[in-house]
Amino acid sequence: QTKVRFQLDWRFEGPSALFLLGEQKGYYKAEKLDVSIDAGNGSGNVVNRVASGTYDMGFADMASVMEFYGNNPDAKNKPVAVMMVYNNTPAAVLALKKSAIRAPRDLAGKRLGAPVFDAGRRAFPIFAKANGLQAAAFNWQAMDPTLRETMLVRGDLDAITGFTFTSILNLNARGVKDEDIVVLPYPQYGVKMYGNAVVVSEDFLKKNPEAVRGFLRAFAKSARDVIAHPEEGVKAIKARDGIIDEKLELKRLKIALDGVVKSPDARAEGFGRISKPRLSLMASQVADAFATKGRINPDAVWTDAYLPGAAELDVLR
Amino acid sequence: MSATSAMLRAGAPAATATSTVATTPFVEFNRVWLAYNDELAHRGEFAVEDVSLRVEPGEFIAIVGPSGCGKSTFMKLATGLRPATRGVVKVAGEKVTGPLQQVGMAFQAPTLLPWRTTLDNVMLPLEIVEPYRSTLRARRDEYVARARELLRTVGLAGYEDKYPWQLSGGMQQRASICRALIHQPRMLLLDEPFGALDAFTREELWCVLRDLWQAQRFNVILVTHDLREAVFLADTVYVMSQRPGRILLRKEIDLPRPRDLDLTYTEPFAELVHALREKIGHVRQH
Amino acid sequence: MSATSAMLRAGAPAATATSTVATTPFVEFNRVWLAYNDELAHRGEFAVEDVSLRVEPGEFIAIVGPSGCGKSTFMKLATGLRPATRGVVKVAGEKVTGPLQQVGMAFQAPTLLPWRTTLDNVMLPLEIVEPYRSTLRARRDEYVARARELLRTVGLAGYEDKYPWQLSGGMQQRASICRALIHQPRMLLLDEPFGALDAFTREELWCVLRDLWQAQRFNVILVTHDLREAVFLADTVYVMSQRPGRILLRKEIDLPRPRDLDLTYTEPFAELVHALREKIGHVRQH
Amino acid sequence: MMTMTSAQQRRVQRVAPWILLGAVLVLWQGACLVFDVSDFILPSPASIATALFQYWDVIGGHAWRTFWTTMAGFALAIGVGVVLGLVMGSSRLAYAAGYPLMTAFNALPKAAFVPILVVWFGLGVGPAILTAFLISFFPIMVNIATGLATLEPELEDVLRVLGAKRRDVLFKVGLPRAMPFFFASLKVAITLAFVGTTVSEMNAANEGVGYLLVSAGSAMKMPLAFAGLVVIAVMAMLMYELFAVLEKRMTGWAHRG
Amino acid sequence: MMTMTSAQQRRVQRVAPWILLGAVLVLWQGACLVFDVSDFILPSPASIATALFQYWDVIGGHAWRTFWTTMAGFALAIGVGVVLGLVMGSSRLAYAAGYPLMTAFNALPKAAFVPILVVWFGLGVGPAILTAFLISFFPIMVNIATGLATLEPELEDVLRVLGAKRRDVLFKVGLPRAMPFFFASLKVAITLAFVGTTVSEMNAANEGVGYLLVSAGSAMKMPLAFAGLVVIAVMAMLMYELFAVLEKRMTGWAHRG
Ligand SMILES: Nc1ncnc2c1ncn2[C@@H]1O[C@H](COP(=O)(O)OP(=O)(O)OP(=O)(O)O)[C@@H](O)[C@H]1O
Ligand SMILES: Nc1ncnc2c1ncn2[C@@H]1O[C@H](COP(=O)(O)OP(=O)(O)OP(=O)(O)O)[C@@H](O)[C@H]1O
Ligand SMILES: Cc1ncc(C[n+]2csc(CCO)c2C)c(N)n1
Ligand SMILES: [Mg+2]
Ligand SMILES: [Mg+2]
Repeated sequence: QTKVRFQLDWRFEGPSALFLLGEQKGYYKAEKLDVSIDAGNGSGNVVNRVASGTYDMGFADMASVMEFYGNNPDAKNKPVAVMMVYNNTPAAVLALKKSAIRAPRDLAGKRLGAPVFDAGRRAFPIFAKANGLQAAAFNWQAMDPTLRETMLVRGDLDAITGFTFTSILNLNARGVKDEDIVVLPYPQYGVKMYGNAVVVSEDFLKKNPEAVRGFLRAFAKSARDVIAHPEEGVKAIKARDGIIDEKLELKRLKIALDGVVKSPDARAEGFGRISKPRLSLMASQVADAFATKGRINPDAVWTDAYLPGAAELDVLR
Repeated sequence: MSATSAMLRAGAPAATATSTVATTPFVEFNRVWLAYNDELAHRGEFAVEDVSLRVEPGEFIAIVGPSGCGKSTFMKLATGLRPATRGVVKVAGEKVTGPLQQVGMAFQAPTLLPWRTTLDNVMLPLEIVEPYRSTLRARRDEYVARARELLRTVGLAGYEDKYPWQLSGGMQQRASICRALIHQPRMLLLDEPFGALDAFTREELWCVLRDLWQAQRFNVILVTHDLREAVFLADTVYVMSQRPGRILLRKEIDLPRPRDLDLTYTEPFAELVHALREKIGHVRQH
Repeated sequence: MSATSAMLRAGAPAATATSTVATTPFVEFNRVWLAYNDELAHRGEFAVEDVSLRVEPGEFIAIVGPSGCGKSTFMKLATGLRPATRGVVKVAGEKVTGPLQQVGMAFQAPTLLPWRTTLDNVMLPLEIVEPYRSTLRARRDEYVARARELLRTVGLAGYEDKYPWQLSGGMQQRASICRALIHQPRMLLLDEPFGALDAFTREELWCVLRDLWQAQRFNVILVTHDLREAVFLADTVYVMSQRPGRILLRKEIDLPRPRDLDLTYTEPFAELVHALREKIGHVRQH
Repeated sequence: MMTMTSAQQRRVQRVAPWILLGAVLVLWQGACLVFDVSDFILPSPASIATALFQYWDVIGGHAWRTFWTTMAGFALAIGVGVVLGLVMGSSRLAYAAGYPLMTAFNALPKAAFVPILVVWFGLGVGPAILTAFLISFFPIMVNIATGLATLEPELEDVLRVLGAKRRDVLFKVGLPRAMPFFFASLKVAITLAFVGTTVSEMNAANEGVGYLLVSAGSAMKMPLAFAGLVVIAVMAMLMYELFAVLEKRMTGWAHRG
Repeated sequence: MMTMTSAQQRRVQRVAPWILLGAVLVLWQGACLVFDVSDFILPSPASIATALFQYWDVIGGHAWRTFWTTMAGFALAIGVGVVLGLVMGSSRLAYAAGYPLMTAFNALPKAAFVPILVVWFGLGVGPAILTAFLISFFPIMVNIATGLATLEPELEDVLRVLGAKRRDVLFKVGLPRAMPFFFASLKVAITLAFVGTTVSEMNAANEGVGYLLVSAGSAMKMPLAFAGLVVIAVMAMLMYELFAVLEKRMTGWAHRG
């Protein structure tokens, strides 16, 4: 039995089913792992905590991992991405239909808002560049995530950035119907960045390579089940956190699965895997957009050496 | 004494002290009992019991009695600081229901406010009591001069800007007397005002008080342990019993006015003091 | 008085009060000056000036002087509560650098701790001073009984469980005297201990103090305004001048011991009191 | 008031907070109805009550966790706060040296330290207890120090004249005299301790009312989040009542107005 | 200490906080070097100083904003805190009715109210000022109320016997007597006011040190974030010094130990 301390990127909600169902079904135990899964509060924190050894593994945005490499080239225990889960970033620009924003070019001169740490806001320069906008021309409003959609609905903002599966649902809850929302997902507008991946600390990877392999095998099995039966995944979340609304989380999970787990790019590259050129491009984009101290070596950030075999890994087929 | 004469106030009552004609009394206690709280009242533990007395306008009375007998309690009743548990206290013909206006009181402890200098402590009543309160701004200098003069009278010249804790015990007590006098109250209550003073300072202050009273004829209630003091100053001396305090004796002091310090060495004076002393000693045996 | 005899302490100094042989003095002031702070010292404003005196072991001295002359200040010097600005204070042959052990002091104000009942206030020294401190747990009942007995002696039986603010001024003062006595100090300092008491209670307490002293022969420094008190109780009376306080006069009281209250009505007693009074009055003119 | 007996007054005082509470709730509910405030901005008392009822067991579990975490941090804060207060209050040098730095430290939002605490102590009660402690010891320290620094020298002299050691003076006079200050600070500190725990749980925990707040927030259940707040408020109120009883017992001598 | 003159003592007390500060910095830097603590966990003083130097103008702008926002909220807190304290301290009924609710309210993390404030007042200084106010009035209120409630009746009687009105008693005796309590609370309240502003800015603002903290944090520039904290600490220290001077002037009578 190897102990694995695992940190999620966010609270126990829809997408966390990918990890929690396996836990509930004993898949990790079957791999002789004693996994404890904790709720998180942002990818940035996951990266920090894995790097500092507080956690062995975690689920974090690839951009955050890269940014850490760019800013802390000398850190001794960097997190390494070992399995891609969100093949595309879930970031999107969202607006209301009534605002007449239909495409990126309509954003010029509009009031944009998002928390400063929002992945979409931070990657916006990449989005802008891909769509011929001047990133520097935008004046951003900063706020807490809980305020973002409220302010859009109230008209304080023209557009926001956010994760599709968060912001759409938040807008729904504030009485905006799906058909009244304009979503400009980054992947559909020329931003081919990766989303969240499973990360492992270098130390843990060196000491327990088999445990990492076992974890990824179990996780792939869990992901397969969730993709086949999302409702079951939601039940696993409910078991962890009694207050969640199953209908809502099911919808969230489905948007996540459809948008970034089973996306065309994911199907092309294969679940869990990446394409080297795309990763290299992302590394240089992140270094520029996030103004990191140094350049980022994509080969250091990622390894596919611990992925399970194709039969176990190809959950999308 | 220039301070004294300067203080002659227009509205001072005109009645003379010795007139015992049927004027309405200024202070009237009618079978007054006091227990310090409900519980004590239920247990029947009273601090003063069944006190009745009448004080004529302009009368100077002194109260003597053993320690703890209820003299300070009596003062609190007379000023309305404490409501009577039973009985009625009337001042100037009206029932006392709360603290009175226009009273000057020197408490047994000096109770100077520690954040005020001596001068500011003495000025305090002028900030509260009319007509000084509303004229304080305009006539501040005049009032300050009066306070300084009063402090000088009690031997505290030069200590105006000191804080209470920079004064000796006796000096604090003298400042407290000034505070009781400054606003020329119609009724002056002094609770052992000279207890912490040496004999000479004490006798000086007797004379100060005598002169003020002679000029203004306000009412005075003086609590003291010094029988010579009581006899020298008062028109009437009341003797209280051991706790619970009752009034045992009322003694009119018919020494002629104005009285001089030399009077205290005369035979009639000594006899009065001796008689009081005997009475009290006798009462104590019981 | 059973309390008195119960208090006879093994280690009490054996010297008699009247012996003026060349023993080392118990308290010695050698040209002592005190200003309350550096600034006052620079301005030359001293509270006491150039005080020199020698107190023999077991001697009972009294200090009299006008209000504000520096008597309380002298007490603070003698106990080491204040360091001398100039000069040397020695107690039991040693230079005083900080508060002394085994002193009992009744301050001018009662200074009872308001969060303690009367009994607990009186017990306080036993919680601090050895050997009581270390035996307090084991012998608590005995000590409580002693405190109650002492309180009874000063007429406070039944008030043991009251808080200070539930006592009258004189009662507080008596409790404070008990607190000064309870631990049978080698040196007792009393700053106007009987000032707030009526004549009878006062004389009773004179006798209590006299008996205790007679039995134990500790050193006493008594500050008082009452010359009769000074003469009745003390071996030596010191007279201090107006501020800044200097010692003007040292008067040995050679009345025989043990002294009885009746002594106060005798001719020699009255003469001593009168002589002191004359002297003080004379001094005041300057 | 004049005509009430003291027993009546006491009864009025007992019900007064409930009446005020009722009035506040009615006003709040009324405002929500009249201005049609949406649940996302400020849920109405009625919907909070519904949430409370519906999720009673979940909330109870989180509340219990928050409660004992807070108590642990608060106990630590009392201990450290009193000791530091004693040191600061009785040594002018310690006061001069330590006070400015303490003030500076306490002006920093404790949320900024939660990530560091997590790195050192892991996710769990550790950071929450420490945050509660860090945020709440300061008022205790300040008030104890002030209580000691404003001690009347006359009272001190009562002990000094007996040759009492510094420690005796501190424990027999300093501390009792500082008690009214201490109890005032407890009321402030307990509220801060709850805030500290909650903030820490919002940042790093799977449990506790703080976690409930963010989790309900992201599940868009604002009434539930506010129900969590209500539970904290109730716990704080209970602690207040406890302190009020203790205060009455221990500082009755000071409250005789 | 015994052998120092009071002038020397004063000099020692003046430099003491700097010596302590230096010692803390040296220890911190030492610990960072010895345990090789990375910047992303706890930046070393040296790297914070570098960041301070490098981003001086940016930090300065944010700091100024935070400063005046805090001052506005704090001024409001003093006003409201004193008034509420006066009411609570002089009326037993108000005390009984209001105190428990106030305690309850103050146990809630103010961060939870920032979204509501933003909805009402918009993004900007409004929520920050209000948060600073909401978080810092409570200690002031509590201490003033306690100061009044523990007023010795003897001092009150000095005024009552003159026939003084309630208001006079309050202003001539109550308030001066409560001043030591008030100044103790100011030191606590100013730290809380800074926390309040920062927390609000962290949640909803485009300016201020709070904004700097989250934006530097999310850009993984921890030294810059800590430089922001340092600036807050310095501002709080300055305010402390101001209060210390005022306290010395106004409550010298109580500090004569
Ligand atoms: N703490 C202090 N700071 C400054 N000056 C003081 C202080 N205490 C006393 N004094 C001054 O020292 C002088 C002597 O005071 P002290 O209390 O010794 O007088 P005393 O002889 O005891 O008078 P009394 O009989 O009135 O008690 C006074 O003039 C007083 O103003
Ligand atoms: N606040 C109080 N609460 C309860 N009992 C009190 C209170 N104040 C005084 N007493 C009691 O009332 C009685 C009378 O007290 P009072 O102060 O009137 O005596 P006094 O005659 O002034 O004595 P002294 O000459 O010693 O000052 C005392 O037995 C005292 O214990
Ligand atoms: C919900 C959420 N809150 C804060 C951050 C910000 N964050 C990003 S990196 C970093 C450094 C922490 O040590 C911080 C605070 C986030 N990403 N998500
Ligand atoms: Mg009395
Ligand atoms: Mg004196």
